[in-house]
Amino acid sequence: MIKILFFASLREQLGVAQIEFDLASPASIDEIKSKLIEKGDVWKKAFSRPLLVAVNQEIVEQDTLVSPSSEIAFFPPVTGG
Amino acid sequence: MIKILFFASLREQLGVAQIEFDLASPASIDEIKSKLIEKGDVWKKAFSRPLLVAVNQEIVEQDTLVSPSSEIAFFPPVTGG
Amino acid sequence: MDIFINITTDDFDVGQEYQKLIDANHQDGAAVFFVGRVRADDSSKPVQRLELEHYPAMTKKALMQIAEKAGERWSVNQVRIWHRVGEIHLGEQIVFVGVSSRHRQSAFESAQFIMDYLKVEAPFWKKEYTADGEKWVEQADKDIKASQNWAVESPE
Amino acid sequence: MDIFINITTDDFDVGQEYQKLIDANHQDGAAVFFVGRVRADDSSKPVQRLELEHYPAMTKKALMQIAEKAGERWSVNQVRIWHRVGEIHLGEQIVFVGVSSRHRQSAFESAQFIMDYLKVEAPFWKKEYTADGEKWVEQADKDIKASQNWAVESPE
Repeated sequence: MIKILFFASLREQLGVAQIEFDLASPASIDEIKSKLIEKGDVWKKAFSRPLLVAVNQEIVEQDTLVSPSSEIAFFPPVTGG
Repeated sequence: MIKILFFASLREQLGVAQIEFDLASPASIDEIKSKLIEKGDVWKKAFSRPLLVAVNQEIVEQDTLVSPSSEIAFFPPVTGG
Repeated sequence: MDIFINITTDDFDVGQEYQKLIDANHQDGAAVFFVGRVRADDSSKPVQRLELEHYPAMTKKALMQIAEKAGERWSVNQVRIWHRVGEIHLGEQIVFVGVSSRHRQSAFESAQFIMDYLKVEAPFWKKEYTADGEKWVEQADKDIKASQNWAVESPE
Repeated sequence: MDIFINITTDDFDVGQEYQKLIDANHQDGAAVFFVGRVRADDSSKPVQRLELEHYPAMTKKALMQIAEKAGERWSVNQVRIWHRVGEIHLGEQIVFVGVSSRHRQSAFESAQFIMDYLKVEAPFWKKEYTADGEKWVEQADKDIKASQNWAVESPE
């Protein structure tokens, strides 16, 4: 089971802040994205723009492998400060 | 009559903070320095190291012409802040 | 290096933050702080307030890493970062970054470095409210460039 | 651009100076300040106090020109400079430079520019007092280089 979080405009677009997801073996961020996109047009559109991804609260590249029980977060480019 | 001021270590070396000086016609900083150096060995030594010079409270180059009634100041490199 | 980080809805007092940076600290001759506030833009419908969202589990960790990167590059002795979240109105303070160091160049550069990386790596998102409604702020290209500049410049 | 300059034996309050910089100022999103203090050096006879001499008729004029040069190069709206003279003890504040601007890069750069030029153009001289006696501080080569760097870098 991995936990996937969504923030800011992405969260609003998807209408959900967090989902859980069965992951039997390690998968890449790209594979996880593909599975999310299957959830429908809203998801496909939301993931078509540039997003950052963090695994266990660290920003990572798209080809990073994610092990089950990780916390993944997708979010738009940050705008703090 | 021009007023010549000395600051910081230069003032201490010369033992004087200010002198007045007869200047009939405009002279360069270098000419004024030469006249000061004639005042003795202490003056010669004091003016042999790098000094800044200001005319009417603005830092200027050594070849600047100074008109009578100016305020000239000689001082070592500054160390504020 | 001492690092203090606070993420809160509360406002901060710049005088107090400065005091904490220098208290009992006699080796540092230089302190530099940055304060970012909600500013009015030039439009006829200026920003009235922001809503600042963040990723609570990650925010402090990300800021800590940025401060540590600054500490590896410059001899910085103290870093204080305060970032507000939630509702913040026009003119109010958003972020404080304060550093103290022996010398001024390292204090200036490390403070700017921390702000530049905060802008692209710390998980905060701003939504602006104007008379026209609400709008998520877009990341500025110049912020991406500012952080990239540090990668090519040689360290101290 | 508003410029405030104060040369005095009195100490300053950083919180108050910051407040004056941002009061009734809603166009500026960024404020950067520098504070320089008397620091202990690494020697066995650390500095106990400084005596700061200046050239009263020139000091304010020189600082004003430096602030104006910064204002020509960056869009800075407010500059506050406070420099103490006379006797200043270990840990005490010497100088405050605060600027406010719409954006952070111009605030950081103009504050650093002002400090770098203050170090080589403003007529202040420090004498250090240690257990060994008194000594005039020598200008550092890196301070000359720091100001020269601004001459070759392209403006904003």
